[in-house]
Amino acid sequence: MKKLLITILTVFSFTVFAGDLMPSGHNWNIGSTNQALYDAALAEAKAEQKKAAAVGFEWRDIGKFMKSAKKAMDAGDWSKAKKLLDTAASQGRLGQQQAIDQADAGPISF
Amino acid sequence: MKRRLFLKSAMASSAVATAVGAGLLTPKMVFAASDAFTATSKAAVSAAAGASEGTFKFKAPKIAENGAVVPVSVDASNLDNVTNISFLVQTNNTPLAASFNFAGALGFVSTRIKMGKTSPVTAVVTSGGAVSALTNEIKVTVGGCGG
Amino acid sequence: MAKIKLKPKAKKGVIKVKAIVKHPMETGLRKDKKGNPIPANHIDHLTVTHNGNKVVDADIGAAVSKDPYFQFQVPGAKGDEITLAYKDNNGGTGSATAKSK
Amino acid sequence: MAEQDLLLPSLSKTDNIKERVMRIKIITMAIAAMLSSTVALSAQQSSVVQADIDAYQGYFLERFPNVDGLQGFSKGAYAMNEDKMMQFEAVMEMPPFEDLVEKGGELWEKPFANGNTFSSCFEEEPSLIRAAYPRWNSAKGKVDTLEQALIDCLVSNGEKKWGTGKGKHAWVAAHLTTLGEGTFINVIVPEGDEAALAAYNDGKKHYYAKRGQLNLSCANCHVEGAGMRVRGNTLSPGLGQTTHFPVWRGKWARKTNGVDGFGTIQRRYGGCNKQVRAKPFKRHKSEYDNLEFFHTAMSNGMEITTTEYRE
Repeated sequence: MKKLLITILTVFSFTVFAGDLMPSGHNWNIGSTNQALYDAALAEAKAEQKKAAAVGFEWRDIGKFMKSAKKAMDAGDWSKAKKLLDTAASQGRLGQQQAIDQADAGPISF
Repeated sequence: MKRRLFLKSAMASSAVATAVGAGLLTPKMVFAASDAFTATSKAAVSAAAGASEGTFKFKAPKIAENGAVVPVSVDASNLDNVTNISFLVQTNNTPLAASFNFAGALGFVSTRIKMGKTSPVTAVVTSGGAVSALTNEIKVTVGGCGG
Repeated sequence: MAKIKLKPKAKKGVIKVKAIVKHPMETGLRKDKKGNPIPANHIDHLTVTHNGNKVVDADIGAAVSKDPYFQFQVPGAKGDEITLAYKDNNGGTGSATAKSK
Repeated sequence: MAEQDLLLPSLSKTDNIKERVMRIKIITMAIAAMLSSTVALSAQQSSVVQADIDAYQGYFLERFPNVDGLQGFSKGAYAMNEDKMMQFEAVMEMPPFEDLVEKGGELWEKPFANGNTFSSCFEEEPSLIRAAYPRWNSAKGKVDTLEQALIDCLVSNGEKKWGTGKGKHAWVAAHLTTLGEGTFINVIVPEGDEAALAAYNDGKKHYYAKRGQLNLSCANCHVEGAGMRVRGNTLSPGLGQTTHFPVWRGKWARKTNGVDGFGTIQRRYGGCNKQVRAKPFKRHKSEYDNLEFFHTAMSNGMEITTTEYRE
């Protein structure tokens, strides 16, 4: 419930903020601006995912996050979509780091 | 609604009618077991209530790996003239899972039962006219890893 | 339709009778994906016969697992004939006979 | 309670343990010697790999003195918990998979459109096939697995490929595992073969590298964590995990309403990867093939026990 409220507030404040910067009557532009931001975030997440997969350390849910992000975006919830794509990208980076950390993995206990 | 409480109150038919009327139970659920089987179950429950502690072997898991297939077995070959072995899942509407009558077979049976949740399970053995019973609690968990 | 797997095996004067009856053992309490109740369909009676003599006669409830498994022990020897027969609550029946190994 | 005894071997047992480990090592070596003398042409085991095997097996034997020797580990978590063992034995009394193993046998015998059968693709007699894999194929420079060999056989005979991991593919493999009862696992990484050692090391790295969001390696759970409980389940020891695959899992059976619970070892690898929230790899590619190579080698000297039930 709290989360929802925050999301609504964020979206609301974003709208107000954007409205301030843009001449009135150009509010229809927000949608396509968000779409561009979404496309960029998705491309980044995909790139990180690919890099993680290339070293064999992709995490399980990255694909799921991207699917959910698309759903959120289709429903007009850019901020939720952004959060999901950021998580996807960050998990991609964590997987790559894991590959580096585990480069010398081997038995330690015996 | 606690099932055990329900079992007791179900003795009064009016309580069943009320439950059905209130939409708590569909008629199918109440009549899932045949009248004859329900009667056998009731008889087994009351027999178990007055039973002495069994000296036979009752094998059942403490924690069931799979509630859909819980192996239970009774080895009462130490007793003479075993005429019946029954299994009761105490928290079920109809506690009796199965009742095996013997005439010439040894006092042994192994089978698999299904359990939706943790329950005490009682094995009841009738030998030479005397009834004895053993109860084990079988825990049913919804599993994780394994393999 | 239902298949019975019956394996009697004699050892030291006792025949171990192991059997699995392929049967859905529907309790009548479950619902399908659409929320319609699945009608009860379970074995309610089972007998085991040894050389023509009924040695086990059982009342079976819906709480017995799907494809129920039973093991009994009957005094006897290799070559003895074991028959397992069942009836379900819808009147369906089945039986299998095997010579003890 | 018995389980705690297993986890915390009492100090007074230490001497016994050392003796036991020695004894078992001698037996293992004897078996290995026996095997290598029967297969006179097979290459000698890499000394590096043999040292790994000794250390791996020694660790388990020392830590779980109550498990019945090396062979006892093939029963997995069941060997560490009487309550679970009793349920395993009850299932195995008349296992739910007998019919599908039989079907696997029928598929094994059934001629392809060109009249050949599966056996035309294998040099070994059927009972020796299970233990012959996984093995190093020096000509191709890769690990051959039994499951891949079955698929290759279909293809080379002009048949349609089967899906991997389960279904018919697993039934035929289960048939061969059942026939293989009593044969011994004996994976050889030929001494001096750099490419074979590299494949082995690749599998070893997969085994010990932490992965996924949970940052856990195979070894974290099945070496250090063996016998411990996670979410109500006992973690099986890594030693002996390959003696009984394909397995029939209760969990997999429930997905098909009890019809087919079979899965191959590589299907299981995918499940393990997913459980630590890592993306599973494609079956029958180098990642899992090399893992299977390493993982199976760790159980060298253990008996194939027929296909079995697992939770």
